[in-house]
Amino acid sequence: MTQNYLDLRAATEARDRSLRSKVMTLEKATEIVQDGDHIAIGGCTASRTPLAMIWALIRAKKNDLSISRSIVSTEGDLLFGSGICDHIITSWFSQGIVWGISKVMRSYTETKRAKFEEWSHMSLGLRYRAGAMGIPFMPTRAMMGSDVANQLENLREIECPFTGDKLLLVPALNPDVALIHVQRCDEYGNAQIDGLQFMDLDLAMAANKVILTTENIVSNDQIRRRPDQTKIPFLTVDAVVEVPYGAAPHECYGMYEPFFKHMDDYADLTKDDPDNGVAKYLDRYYYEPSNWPEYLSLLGVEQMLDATRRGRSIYDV
Amino acid sequence: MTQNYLDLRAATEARDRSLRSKVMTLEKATEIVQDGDHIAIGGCTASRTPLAMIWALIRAKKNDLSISRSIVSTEGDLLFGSGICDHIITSWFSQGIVWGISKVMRSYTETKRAKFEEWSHMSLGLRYRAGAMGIPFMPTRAMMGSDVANQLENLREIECPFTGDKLLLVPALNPDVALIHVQRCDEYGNAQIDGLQFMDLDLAMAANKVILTTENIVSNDQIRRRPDQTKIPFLTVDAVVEVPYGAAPHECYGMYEPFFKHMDDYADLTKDDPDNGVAKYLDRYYYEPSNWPEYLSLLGVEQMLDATRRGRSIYDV
Amino acid sequence: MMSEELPYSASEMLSVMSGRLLTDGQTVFAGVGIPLLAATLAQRIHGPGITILFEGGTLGPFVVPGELPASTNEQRCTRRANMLLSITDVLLLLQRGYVDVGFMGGAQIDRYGNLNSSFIGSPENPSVRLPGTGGGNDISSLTQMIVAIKHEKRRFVEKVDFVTSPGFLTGNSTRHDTGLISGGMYRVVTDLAIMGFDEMTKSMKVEALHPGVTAEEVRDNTGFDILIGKDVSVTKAPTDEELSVLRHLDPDRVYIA
Amino acid sequence: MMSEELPYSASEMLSVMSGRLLTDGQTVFAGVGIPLLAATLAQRIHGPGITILFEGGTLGPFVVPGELPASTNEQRCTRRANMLLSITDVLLLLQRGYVDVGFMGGAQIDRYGNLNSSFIGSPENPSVRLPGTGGGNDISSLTQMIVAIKHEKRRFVEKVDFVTSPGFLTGNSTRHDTGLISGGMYRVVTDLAIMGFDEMTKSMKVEALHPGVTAEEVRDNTGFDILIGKDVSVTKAPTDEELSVLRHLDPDRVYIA
Repeated sequence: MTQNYLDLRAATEARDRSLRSKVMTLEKATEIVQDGDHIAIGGCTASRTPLAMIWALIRAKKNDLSISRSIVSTEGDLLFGSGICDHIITSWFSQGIVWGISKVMRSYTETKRAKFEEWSHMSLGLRYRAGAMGIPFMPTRAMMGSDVANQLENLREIECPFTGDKLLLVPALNPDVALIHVQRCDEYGNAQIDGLQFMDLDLAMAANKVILTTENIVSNDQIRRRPDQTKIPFLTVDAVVEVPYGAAPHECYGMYEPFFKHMDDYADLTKDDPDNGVAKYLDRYYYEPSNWPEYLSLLGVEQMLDATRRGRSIYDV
Repeated sequence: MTQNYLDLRAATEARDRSLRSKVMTLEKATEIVQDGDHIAIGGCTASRTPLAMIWALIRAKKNDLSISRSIVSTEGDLLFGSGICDHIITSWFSQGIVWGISKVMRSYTETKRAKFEEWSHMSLGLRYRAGAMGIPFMPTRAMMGSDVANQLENLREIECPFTGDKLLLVPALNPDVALIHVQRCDEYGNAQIDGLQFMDLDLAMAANKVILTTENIVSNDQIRRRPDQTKIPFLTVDAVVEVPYGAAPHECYGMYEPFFKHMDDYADLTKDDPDNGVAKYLDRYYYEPSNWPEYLSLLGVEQMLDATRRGRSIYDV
Repeated sequence: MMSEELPYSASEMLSVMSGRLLTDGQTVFAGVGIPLLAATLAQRIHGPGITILFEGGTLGPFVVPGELPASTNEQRCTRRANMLLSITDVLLLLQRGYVDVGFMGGAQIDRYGNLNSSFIGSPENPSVRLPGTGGGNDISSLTQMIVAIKHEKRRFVEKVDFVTSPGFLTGNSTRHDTGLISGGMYRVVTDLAIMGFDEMTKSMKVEALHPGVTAEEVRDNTGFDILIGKDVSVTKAPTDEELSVLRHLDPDRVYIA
Repeated sequence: MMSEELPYSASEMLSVMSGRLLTDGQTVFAGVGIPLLAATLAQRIHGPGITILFEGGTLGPFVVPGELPASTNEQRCTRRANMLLSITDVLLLLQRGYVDVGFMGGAQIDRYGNLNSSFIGSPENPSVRLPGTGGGNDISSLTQMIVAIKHEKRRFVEKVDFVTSPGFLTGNSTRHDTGLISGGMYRVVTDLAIMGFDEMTKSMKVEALHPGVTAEEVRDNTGFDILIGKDVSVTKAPTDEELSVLRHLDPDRVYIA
């Protein structure tokens, strides 16, 4: 996974990084992802998960993807359950604390049909950051001595040449593609992200390609009025897809909170027979709808309104 | 300069990092700086230079300071000329391209009365960043092979244990005190910075102590309404001083541009006899005024209004 | 175990007892659930200057009673916060030394305070694959720790199946020798007692018993030979004020049930 | 040297000729002065998709005619920019490989394209202490370079007094061997000619002469034995359009005088 520096640069150089419109459909954007790619997913747990893009990738029946994300929630179940991915790199993997341990994750990993490769939260963040900075590793003082580190192959320990301190070096991670959902961006891919940023800025810079989904496409003029609010520069972006409620039933900061009832129902559905539960869920919500608005209709307008009311309340202070 | 990790932590632990008011006068804030300290200065060239704080430190007749800053402008002349500092670490040192080479810098360094220690711009930034991250060095692919690197003692080269690439390691820099000027912050030190950030965020995190000067103190309520706009957290801050026009005659983004006429006059004054020129300037603007408003009066209301009009124009787009 | 008639739940006991360990002015890295409740309780009762950090990237929030967040990574965590940072940057505050106490739970803990939240059984063929470390490994690698956990034999084991979050590893100086030169376990708080660690051997040691609990009871519910300090004290039962603040924070008893 | 009667200044010549070397869609790291003028000129004439970066932290600004910034670190640089970053982060774009061309000036350049902006004379006892590298060292370490500089013997020296910004060091593979595995000098543009570098030895070589300039003139104004390519071409004189765009950008002739 530690990419050769000159290969990384060559890949970047080969991209068209000029100021050009990158607006396309979800379906078209799936063509950017190749079978076998390593995909990094933006957001964290049930927040700003690029679910519309994941939905499209599952429908496009991609193969053999590996995935990394700071913390993985229900999208991990669906990636395993759909068969498009059998290897997830993350620090924590379950729907969320209130719903207990993911039965789907357990089922797939305990039967060894899929791999959950565990890194500490910060060390995964540092891997993206090293990738974003164009250096092959980042030193850290964490994770030493633990079985988390013992289980990983791609680590090195050194004695600091300045201080003599023992340090762990974690390797850079430059994903093939990063999927990031934002509140707004322009047609070129200049993105603003409100609220929690998670690891998304490093992700965008580290990745070889970036697909942005956005609640709303705004004018480049609006972006240029407050350039200090741009969090992801257009240079790094290869696709822009406008998808309202593109993180539903997860949360998008300031716009909607999680669709809690739907999340409860999902937990119930996958509790007793996780394999069949996730298959049923995929059929109903991923394969049967003919487009994203149909998917949203299945979530239901009532839940949309409720999640939106709660989402907007964060600014009522 | 590479601080022992446990000493660094002990110094941080010893500070009162609770949510408490840190508002004080410029004069009181000078007591935070000890003779012999290494001081990092925020902003860059003639932008957001914490000139009011530097003014107060020069008036307080500090001794034996060393200074680092991304790029040093007229404040470097004044630090040398006042005798409070004889060692400046930076990547570029002169008033600004349009005014040519600083005659004061030349005079002091060429006669070896003071040292200008030259690092590349990015490597100095990476030193602060390593300091901010609590790691003893940062690897980089720049500066190798140059005389800039050859002149520096505190560097190491390694072969990357992952890729075999040759890498340069630059040592962490944890300044004793950072001086940072911001557009607004609350009494606890939660700061918002508009426009160009320069290296200030890393500076605040790397330093052992932080003195903020601010155009305006705002309520903590206002800060908490948009926590994603806070750039420096109160935890890191030891003093908050409200000083309108605290960067004059330099610029403060969105509020005032440089006082160009004053900057031209300064260049003229120091052109032919830099030592006497800077001494005269210090007498007139630094030692004679009894307080900051008197200093501003000497700059003149007309120039203040002109600089302010130009400063505000950045948002007229 | 707690007798039935006590006027508070085990979770309330954990929250109160661990909250009391925090000092005013401290910066506390907290998980959701009991750690968050305990830190917020401490803020309201005796430590108004305590700052809470969440690994999702929140610095110094005000938690709204009745709107407790379900994870550290959602907007509810950010209400009236002083600052939002990236995940990596908020975790780096630990490495830079800005955090006084880390505060978490765990599935298993052993004699040397190592925590397991990854595997029950062998990592190769686990009987349960747990959700994993999250920020736990980073927090316990880089700062002083308080662990809140129910006191059960299956949780207090001789050796954890997997060291997710390092305590003192195999005791004595082994933590330091492995490169973890700062931080370490400070206290383990359960519904029965408060434990510390022997200064030399780093073996777990009872420091205080909760009202009505005997050393025997603690031994019976611990899967290893736990040290009992000579001057074991007895904690003060949760006060009405503490309980009422807790119940105000969590009116639906999501976490304190 | 330019003869007196030419309808453009040496600085205008440098700006036009170096601007022509940029290709549409490129990302260009530019200093203020001639580099900025050249890149902006290229945007207006043939490369609307060129993105300019300033080391102060600006990505993709629109420079306002008549309001040229005096440094890369002030608000004038940010007008209608797409994004503002920290200094360190904008420079890291070079290391990550997002920048196609770096564009700068310099006080001295030598046979292998090394630039000096630190010391005239020995670094121990310089006759002039220059302002230093700024971002120059980083840019030239990490990307392909265009240098715009006046063609004078005192500037084109056998060996620079101090390697501030590395070119090909001592030629052949020495740049690569020292660890600088990407980037390198691409072109040197002067008021007399356009130079490249020999593929093997990395010694400076004239690629094209400006209208009316002879190889002899270039040799006379160069302090080392400069290579003259066999197929040296002649550049096209600045067009009226190019000159009028330039003069519109810099109506006060701050940089083009």
